[in-house]
Amino acid sequence: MVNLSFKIGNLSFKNPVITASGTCGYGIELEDFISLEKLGGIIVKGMTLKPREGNPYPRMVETPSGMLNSVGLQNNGIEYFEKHIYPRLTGLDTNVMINVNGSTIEEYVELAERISHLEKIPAIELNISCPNVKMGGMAFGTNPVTAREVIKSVRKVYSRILIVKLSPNVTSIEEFAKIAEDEGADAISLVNTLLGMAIDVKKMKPSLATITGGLSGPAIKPVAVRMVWQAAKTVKIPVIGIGGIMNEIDALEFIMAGATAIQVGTALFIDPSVPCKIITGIEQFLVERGFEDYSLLIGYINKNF
Amino acid sequence: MVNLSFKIGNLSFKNPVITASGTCGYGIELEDFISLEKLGGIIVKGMTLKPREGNPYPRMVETPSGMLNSVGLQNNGIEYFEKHIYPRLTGLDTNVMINVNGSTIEEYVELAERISHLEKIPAIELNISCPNVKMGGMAFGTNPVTAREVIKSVRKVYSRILIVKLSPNVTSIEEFAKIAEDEGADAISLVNTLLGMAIDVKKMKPSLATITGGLSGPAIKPVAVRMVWQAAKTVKIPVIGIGGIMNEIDALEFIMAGATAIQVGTALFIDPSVPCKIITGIEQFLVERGFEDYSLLIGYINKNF
Amino acid sequence: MAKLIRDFKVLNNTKITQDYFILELVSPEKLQNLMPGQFVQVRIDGSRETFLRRPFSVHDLDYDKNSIKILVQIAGKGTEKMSKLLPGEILNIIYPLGRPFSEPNKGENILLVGGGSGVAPLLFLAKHIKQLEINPDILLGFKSQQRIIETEEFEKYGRVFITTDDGSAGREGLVTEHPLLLKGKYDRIYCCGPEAMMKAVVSLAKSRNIFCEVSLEHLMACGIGICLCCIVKTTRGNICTCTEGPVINANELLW
Amino acid sequence: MAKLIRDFKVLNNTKITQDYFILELVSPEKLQNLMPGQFVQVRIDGSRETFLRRPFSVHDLDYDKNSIKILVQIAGKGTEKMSKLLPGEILNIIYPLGRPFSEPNKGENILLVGGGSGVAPLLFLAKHIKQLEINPDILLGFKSQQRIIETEEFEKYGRVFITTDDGSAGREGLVTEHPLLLKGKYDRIYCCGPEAMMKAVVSLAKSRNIFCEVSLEHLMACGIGICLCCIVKTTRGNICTCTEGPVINANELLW
Ligand SMILES: Cc1cc2nc3c(=O)[nH]c(=O)nc-3n(C[C@H](O)[C@H](O)[C@H](O)COP(=O)(O)OP(=O)(O)OC[C@H]3O[C@@H](n4cnc5c(N)ncnc54)[C@H](O)[C@@H]3O)c2cc1C
Ligand SMILES: Cc1cc2nc3c(=O)[nH]c(=O)nc-3n(C[C@H](O)[C@H](O)[C@H](O)COP(=O)(O)OP(=O)(O)OC[C@H]3O[C@@H](n4cnc5c(N)ncnc54)[C@H](O)[C@@H]3O)c2cc1C
Ligand SMILES: Cc1cc2nc3c(=O)[nH]c(=O)nc-3n(C[C@H](O)[C@H](O)[C@H](O)COP(=O)(O)O)c2cc1C
Ligand SMILES: Cc1cc2nc3c(=O)[nH]c(=O)nc-3n(C[C@H](O)[C@H](O)[C@H](O)COP(=O)(O)O)c2cc1C
Ligand code: FES
Ligand code: FES
Repeated sequence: MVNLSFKIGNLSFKNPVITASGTCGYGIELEDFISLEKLGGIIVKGMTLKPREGNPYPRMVETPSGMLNSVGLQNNGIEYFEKHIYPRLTGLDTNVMINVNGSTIEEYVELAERISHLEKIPAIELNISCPNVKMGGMAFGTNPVTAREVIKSVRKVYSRILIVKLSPNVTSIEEFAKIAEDEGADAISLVNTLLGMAIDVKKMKPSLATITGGLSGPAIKPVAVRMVWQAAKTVKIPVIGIGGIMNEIDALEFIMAGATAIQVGTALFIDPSVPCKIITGIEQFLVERGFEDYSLLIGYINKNF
Repeated sequence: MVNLSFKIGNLSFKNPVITASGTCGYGIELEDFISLEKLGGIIVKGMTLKPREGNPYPRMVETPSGMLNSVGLQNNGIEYFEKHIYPRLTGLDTNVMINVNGSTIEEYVELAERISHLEKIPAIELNISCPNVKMGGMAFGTNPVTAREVIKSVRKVYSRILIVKLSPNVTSIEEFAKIAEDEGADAISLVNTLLGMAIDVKKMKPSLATITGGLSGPAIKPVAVRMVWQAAKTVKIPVIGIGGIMNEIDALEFIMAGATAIQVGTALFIDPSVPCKIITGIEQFLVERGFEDYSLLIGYINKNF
Repeated sequence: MAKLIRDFKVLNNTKITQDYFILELVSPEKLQNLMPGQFVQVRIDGSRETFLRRPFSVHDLDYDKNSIKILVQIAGKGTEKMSKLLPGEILNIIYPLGRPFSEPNKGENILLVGGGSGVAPLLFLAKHIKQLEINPDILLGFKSQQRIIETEEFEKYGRVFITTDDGSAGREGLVTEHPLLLKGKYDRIYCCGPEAMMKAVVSLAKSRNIFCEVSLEHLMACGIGICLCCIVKTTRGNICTCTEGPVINANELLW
Repeated sequence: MAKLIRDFKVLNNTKITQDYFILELVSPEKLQNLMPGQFVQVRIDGSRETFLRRPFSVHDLDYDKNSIKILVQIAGKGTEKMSKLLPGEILNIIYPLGRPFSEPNKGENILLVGGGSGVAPLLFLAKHIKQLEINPDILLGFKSQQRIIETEEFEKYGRVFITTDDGSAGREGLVTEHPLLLKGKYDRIYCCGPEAMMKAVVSLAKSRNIFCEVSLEHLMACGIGICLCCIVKTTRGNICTCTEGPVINANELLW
């Protein structure tokens, strides 16, 4: 058997396939399609301290090989999660992680602190890259000063595994990767969505109520792979690759570029069972090519060219 | 009849459809498919002072709804153009423009100066956004200081129509749009390609000889439309929209977002006759909707929302 | 009911007008139980224009043949492609999805109101209601005589009333101007159609204090409650129309 | 010759092995003149995986029927889709593209060397040479007997010699180990096949001072000289294989 397990800090993952925040609900919604325990991990939908209504409808539009969304972090807040969702997830033999959001540094910190008391949540993903909120999110993650500040502040109160999710809407992804590493992140994940927009030409108006939204899906994969490659060459902490992964070939592309793990997002909308197919597919590739450990493929193109 | 003509500075264009640099050769290559005189303009392939061999093969790979290229400004230099190509283009009743490149500011300036002596070239497009050259190109266009310097220097020696082509690989497109306007550009064009990369998983190596390349095609359209919208709200000079335009609906999307004109790039590879279809399509749309002038649609969504 | 992803096979593809066709699709196994108002998410493979799945209401079904029917209006790239499907071809489907129309009680007076592709879920509903030994009244609005679809089918299950915008068939005008809606004595109204029509029906029903449910056709990315794109603002806050709808009680809507 | 964009109609689609099929395509008008070595750019519509056109050599043609044949190896998504084309379906094509093989002189001894999908342009070439009253020798390499294609067709135009990697048919080994290539007296060698094979043939031909042309299958985005993606390094610098190739003289290559 080939080895698919890996670690971030002291946290073990059974395989490198994780479902991406905002695209897998609380995980529970996928249970009809896959056994969640097969996954390397689940990152539940973007959470905030207080419940958020999110942005007005329409919130999505299909684009060539992708989609734009402007959900805007609709969620019921941490309290609802603690009461209604957390109890249903604690028994799961996989890493359930929370995507942490705030409009101010204080909110980020308060939420991270509160999550640190949830025993069965071994890691958080600090989202400083949501393009769909007016305050916080991408505004933090595209400015080196505020990015550093929010990571530093959260790191102070959160001692478990801290993953920082980076925005692709920056001139230099290396700069932000380095900041995350410097401030003590255990891993970085990238990319969040690219800021995009679409107009319904027939109706002569913007397709989204918020005009702009976040672009995801295969369309962004070449940009995401490039950024993962750049980031992985810059930092020593693990990089989690995200962006347009539809199958095991896409997943392996990120891994060969330098990703230690990958997240599946938009693909879940088309085939909610796809994470398991990806795990099997990676396994098969390793067997066919005679690799005993998938980690031999991490950054393969750097080692060999 | 509806009006499709417009002006940049004192330069008239018969319609807003222009072929993009690097995707239409010297224009001549398209003559089997379209009558060049029907076009609003042609921007011939990226030119440098001296001939350039460009990057090694392989230079392109298909990606979801797009492609990566790493041509790297292969061209025969200005002298070859003056001798062999220019004479064939001077009779054309359309705007033939040159995409100007350099590895140093001096090279940009020298080339622009030289082109200013070519009477039948009414405009240049200053390319500070090529992602496929080690020196110059995107390195200039993603740094506000060098961007300003190169535009300022070229503006000094070039008094005809100066279009500055911006890179999408920046945190704030508004910043660079403003710099171009401040330094006296007559128009800006955007976007050039997004920096991307792909790996041939079966061969376990990068798909491009240069590893990274420029992403073009419909995949980037949502990002390009967003940037055009942002730029058009920031500057008063005309904005030329580029990125994934395949048909008149796409073209109108850019125009409604704020573009005064548009360029067709990768679409030419699939259908070299497409610019004429786009012109007719825009015309038809105007007639159907009862607009007498396409300029009524420029930035339509801003005026009406 | 567990949601399934299954390769259905096209049994037949029947063109009914220029814009409409009906696909009959056979499940590879025993068909899951489906209720009127529920929908399926169809995967249209292989195009950059049809990246996401497309939702369609169940128009009819046959547990003996293990088949469902969907009535499809050609609205764009995806439905255009679907219109060309040939018998024997495969269509990947996620089902059953969404909350169905609520069950009427025996002896109630029922009115179904539909327009355009909104008639799709109503046929299955009418059939279901008929099985409860209720003969519903069915009010269907169309643009013109040429646009009329499926009325013969509906006649099997209840009294059918037609309006056309131009008066070329049935009563001239909108369904919302029909006396049935304005004065008819009903315990329940079920409605599906263009949003403007549903809004008018909801406001009439509310003012006349009649129980009313509408089936919304909001843009969906996933159809299974994981993307939060398909929301509608209600008295309970934003709810997902794919999991808590598409059928929504009129009183909950903030229209 | 002006390049055209035309909707060709599939006349037939013939499977020849698991991996290969031949499409016969009819022009909507009088077929333009085409020469051996030239190619067409095929548009495979509607998929995000097949965004660009795909180049294929002309395998055969019939000016009376106004049809061309292309021999296609299933190599990926695009060719997979093409393999499913049915008679009557439309395939949009740009043609004629590229520079053909140079004309041999009367009385010359000619050797054609091909392997895999590289045999495609050679059939048209063999037919053409035969019309010049030359009987070419044709040396074709395959993996195994099961992989052999089109040899009966080739026999119409010259003497056919086969090699297979495993010796299951013809001579065991590579074409480049065949005595014909090592010792045969030829004025010209024309070659198309996998790059490794062409490199070996070129080096043999050069060392034996025989005129040699190869047809390259470089990745192409446009096929008409506007993207500069398909280059090969030559003694004349980088040249586009789509306009100055695909047929290149061995002496120009820097292999
Ligand atoms: C729960 C539900 C049930 C539906 N039932 C039916 C039905 O029984 N019969 C029927 O003909 N139609 C039904 N629709 C609408 C149908 O899903 C759309 O017409 C279809 O998705 C359009 O796809 P397209 O690719 O042809 O159009 P596109 O080219 O994608 O777009 C054309 C138009 O269709 C709209 N549209 C696109 N995608 C969706 C989507 N996912 N949901 C809603 N509208 C969309 C667009 O806004 C646009 O105006 C239903 C929609 C929902 C949400
Ligand atoms: C001038 C020329 C003539 C050709 N003639 C023939 C022929 O007669 N018969 C035949 O079977 N094949 C021929 N080919 C190769 C053929 O174009 C490719 O096999 C085809 O494009 C693969 O498309 P796909 O979508 O199936 O593969 P993809 O899924 O796109 O890729 C599969 C493999 O094919 C290669 N490939 C993809 N696109 C191209 C391309 N545009 N050009 C070359 N290779 C590509 C890829 O590198 C990859 O290794 C020719 C190529 C050229 C350049
Ligand atoms: C509908 C939707 C909602 C999302 N919500 C979140 C979120 O709450 N937090 C977050 O960090 N990323 C969010 N994302 C971004 C994804 O997690 C992922 O980074 C992005 O979609 C790129 O991956 P993909 O192309 O595989 O979808 C969302 C994406 C989509 C499409
Ligand atoms: C093969 C290729 C070569 C290009 N060469 C140049 C160039 O020389 N100069 C330039 O400014 N842009 C160049 N571009 C960028 C295009 O002009 C255009 O900005 C970009 O491709 C986005 O538009 P599109 O999606 O319509 O292709 C090139 C693009 C491609 C695909
Ligand atoms: S469509 Fe995704 S939550 Fe409803
Ligand atoms: S394929 Fe574009 S120049 Fe040859």
